[in-house]
Amino acid sequence: MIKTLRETIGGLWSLLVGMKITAINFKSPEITVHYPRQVVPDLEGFRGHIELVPKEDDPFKSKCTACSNCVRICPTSCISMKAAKPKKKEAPAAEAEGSQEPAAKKPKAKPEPVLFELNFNYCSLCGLCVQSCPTNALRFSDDVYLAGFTRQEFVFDLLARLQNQAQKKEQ
Amino acid sequence: MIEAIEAIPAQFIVIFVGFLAILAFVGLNAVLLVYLERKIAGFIHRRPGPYEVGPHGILQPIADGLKLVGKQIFTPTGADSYLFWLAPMISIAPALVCFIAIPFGPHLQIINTNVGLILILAFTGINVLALCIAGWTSQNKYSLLGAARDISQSVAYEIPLLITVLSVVFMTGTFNLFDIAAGQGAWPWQWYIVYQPLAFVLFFICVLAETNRAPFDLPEAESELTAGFHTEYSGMGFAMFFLAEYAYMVVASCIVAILFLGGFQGPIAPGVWWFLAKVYIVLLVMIWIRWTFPRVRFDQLLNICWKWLIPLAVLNLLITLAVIAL
Amino acid sequence: MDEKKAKPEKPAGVVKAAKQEESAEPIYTGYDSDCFIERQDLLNAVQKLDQAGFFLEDVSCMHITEGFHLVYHFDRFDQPGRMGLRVVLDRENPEVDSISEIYPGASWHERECFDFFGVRFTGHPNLIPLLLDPDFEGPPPLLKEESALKDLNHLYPDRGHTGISPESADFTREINNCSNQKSRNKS
Amino acid sequence: MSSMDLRLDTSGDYYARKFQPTKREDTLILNMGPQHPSTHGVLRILLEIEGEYILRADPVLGYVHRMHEKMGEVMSYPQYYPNPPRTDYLHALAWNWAHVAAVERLMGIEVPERAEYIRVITCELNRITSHLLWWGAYLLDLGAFTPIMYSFDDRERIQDILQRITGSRLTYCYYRFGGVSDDIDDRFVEDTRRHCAVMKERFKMFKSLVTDNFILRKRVEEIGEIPLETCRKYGATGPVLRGSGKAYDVRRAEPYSVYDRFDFNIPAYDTCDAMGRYLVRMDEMQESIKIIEQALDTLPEGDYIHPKAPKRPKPPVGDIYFALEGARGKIGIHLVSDGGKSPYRIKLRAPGYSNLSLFSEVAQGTLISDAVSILGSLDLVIPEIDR
Repeated sequence: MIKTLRETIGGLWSLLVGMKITAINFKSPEITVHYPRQVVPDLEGFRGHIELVPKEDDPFKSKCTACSNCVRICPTSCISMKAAKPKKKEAPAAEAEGSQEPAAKKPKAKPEPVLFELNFNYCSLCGLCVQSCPTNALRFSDDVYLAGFTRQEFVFDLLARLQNQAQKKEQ
Repeated sequence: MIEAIEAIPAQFIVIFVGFLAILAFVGLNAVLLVYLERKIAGFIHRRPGPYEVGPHGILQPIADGLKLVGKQIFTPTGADSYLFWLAPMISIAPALVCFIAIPFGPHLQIINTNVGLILILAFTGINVLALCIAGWTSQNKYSLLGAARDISQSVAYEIPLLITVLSVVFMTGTFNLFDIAAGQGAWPWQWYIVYQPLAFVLFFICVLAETNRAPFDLPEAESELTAGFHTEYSGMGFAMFFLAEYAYMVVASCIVAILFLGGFQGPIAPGVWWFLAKVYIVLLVMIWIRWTFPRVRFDQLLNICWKWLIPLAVLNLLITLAVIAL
Repeated sequence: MDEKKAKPEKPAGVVKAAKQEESAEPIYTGYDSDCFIERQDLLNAVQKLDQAGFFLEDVSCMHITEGFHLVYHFDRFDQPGRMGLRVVLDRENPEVDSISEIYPGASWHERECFDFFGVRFTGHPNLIPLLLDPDFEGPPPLLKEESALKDLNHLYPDRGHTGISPESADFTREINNCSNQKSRNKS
Repeated sequence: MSSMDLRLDTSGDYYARKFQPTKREDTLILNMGPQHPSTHGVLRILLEIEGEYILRADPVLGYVHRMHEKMGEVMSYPQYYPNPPRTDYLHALAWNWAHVAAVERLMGIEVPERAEYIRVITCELNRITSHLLWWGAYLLDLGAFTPIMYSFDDRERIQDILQRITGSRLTYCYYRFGGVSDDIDDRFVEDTRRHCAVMKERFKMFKSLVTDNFILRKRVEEIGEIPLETCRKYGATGPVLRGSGKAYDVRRAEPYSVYDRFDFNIPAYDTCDAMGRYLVRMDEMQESIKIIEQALDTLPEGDYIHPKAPKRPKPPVGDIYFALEGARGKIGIHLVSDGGKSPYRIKLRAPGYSNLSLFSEVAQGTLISDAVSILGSLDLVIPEIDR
């Protein structure tokens, strides 16, 4: 009987302790961020969708050599790429017989992508493409506030994105 | 025309005007309480709570109300639609009647009746019926369980509620709410909470249970019964249950304020402000409790009532009687 | 972390007399002991393991040329040691006794195998789809195409695939061996 | 009411028809889920109830089944990286680790010491986030709304720490064959240390707000008793087993990685009830902090990934069973390689699968409220169970 009574009184006391804690928290400052007016300050390490890294000397060209390692490793096949050799001024004629003629004649034109699309709808952000890239031509963007109304908006043309970024930089 | 109005007893006009005032009061209170509840919850959780609609989210309850009004009214297949839609009305109507007998201030009471306390206790009891009908006609098993829980809960907690009320009534010798409030002094040590601390605690617990507030919110226990008796209600049906819940909370807090906290009594400021302040303090404590504790289990709830509250209430009553007799 | 390229560690033979090699260079396979048993011996063997205080980790099934290969993984709370019971089922009639009488927890694992491979467990109290939609039509999803199938000799080379009897001393030795835990000292 | 026959759900689906009421006249079939606030996702439980007492319970699974095992068979080993973490999104790193470690052991890839330490630290941080979420969600089941907000506060801070390194907040894909994908830096070490100190204070607050709370104790003590023998018969592991009094932890029983170098306890309570499981998890978070602090103290220098780790691994023929301790229990990966570039068969052992399977036995004769409490105390992650 006494034990039950003591237990009950201890129990009631624990309730008061709980109310004290919520009261303390009531007085404490907020820990949330009022999103549209404030944003989270530290986004280091955030992995957005991938984007192409420009060359050091030419911000309009990507480092990509179109080896398609990323396309092959991607678990969800969300990268699509078309490669082509760049057309140099004297190249077009040489191109046709390029296979017979050894590369010693002139420095071989490095292939580069003419189309580099990311279907972000299927991307699982594993980062395998970035890691498998031999030339470090891919990186994660820090585009946190990404939103759209249709699926089509999440198919990114990364080459166009690169051009946009370069243009912005120049301005 | 004027004669026609004069022919109506003055009492009736008072009641009519009072009733309109009650409607406004209940509506305003609900708006304010919803806002307070969410804001307090927010602060306890260390977040801002409603913030976007109006300055500091003050218009949020109105936006919510508009949303509820605009929602589609939906009756489940196979439900008895008359009873189904009657239930929310049965729920809210008695709550409004209760306000008639409450003395908000020394001169602010619609009818000063000798049986005010009994009237309120009787009318609040009708709410059980509404929830029962709602659960029964919803054609939903969760609603049914919620209604079953509500009936046993309300029936059980009426008993200690009445007994604790009785101990105050024996002290004052009246069921008249105005007299009970007037019988107490202006200062806290003259209130009945000092003479009847146990009765106050018991009454407060019973009030939590009767108004289905956490930690006794079993009829609508979200994690167990989805939403209990009002699972199937949409739009205004839900809004009326919601309104009724808050109206009952206000009624209950009024009773607590009158019986134990001196009602409209208080120094300096006019009585009505004291009354409202006391009512809101009680309401705030109820909200505070809700955001602190887990829910009790159903059998524990009944055990608390039958094994603790009723014996203690009876004990309290006997002591009160003994003291009065001496 | 000094395990070498995992060659199939166990020497050929009905019983892998595992000890000789492991002391030299332990290779991690996760199994402290595993043996093939005949289909009809399963209940008997599981009974033995139950008495020895094992619990069932899971039942893993795979589609092979011979039919189906079921691996029951058992482990112990007190003395660690994983025991694998391997059963090979026919292709045409993949049927095996349900062990859910002994281990009620096996009931779901068996239902899963039934879902994914169509293996039937006789004596199972409730052999209905668990993870798949009951309306799912078509062959069980984890069946492989004929060209992709491998046989036991390919998957488990250098060891015998005939079952040992749970009554035999070999089986008892397997149970005892598996708490030696030599094979996972260096995991 | 006469129009509705509550007992015979002839119009129900396949599982409801299989779960017909017993001969008794006064019982009710209740479908709890797949959309129910307390089932944490899309778990459905068929209940036969008498009043509020449960006579029979039968979980129905498969609502988020994604066939991860089949995906494993058609993808190459590295392509399967993102899949296992998505089965158990709360303790993703453990699944990530299980897959990576199974392949490493099969191929004999060496993992640098530093990588092992990083794995231990991040995995334990992830375990804390998992337990914190469970704690909040369990109290939500019991009707207390506030604790989940406090637990999310801490959880988000840990996720901030992990995000800087791993790049994601929930479905991490961080471990690689032979190491981890990125090295940790001083700031990570500093942040982790600071947060560990904060967490220790927070646990005191959690204890007095919730663990000592009278109402909570009444809701979890002597509820859902799972005897040790039942655990064994159903293969329950993790906190469920430790709450039944057996201090069995894969980190001790089959030490993997560098866990044998750290000093930590395996909490176990032999009350067998929901309170035991609750306390085990609360203690485990503190033990995890102990491990993290030790690992940070002794963090070695070196590579974070083995320089010769294969980019496109082709393990030799063989099969391997690798188990490790997840937040919910023993995670097992049975990997069978036929020498090709993708596994011949990969079987994922989800701890929640075995833990949930004992529910129908334990729930018999309890109240609905208790069933909710038991379900919460098992700490279910439905995508892990359904895989």
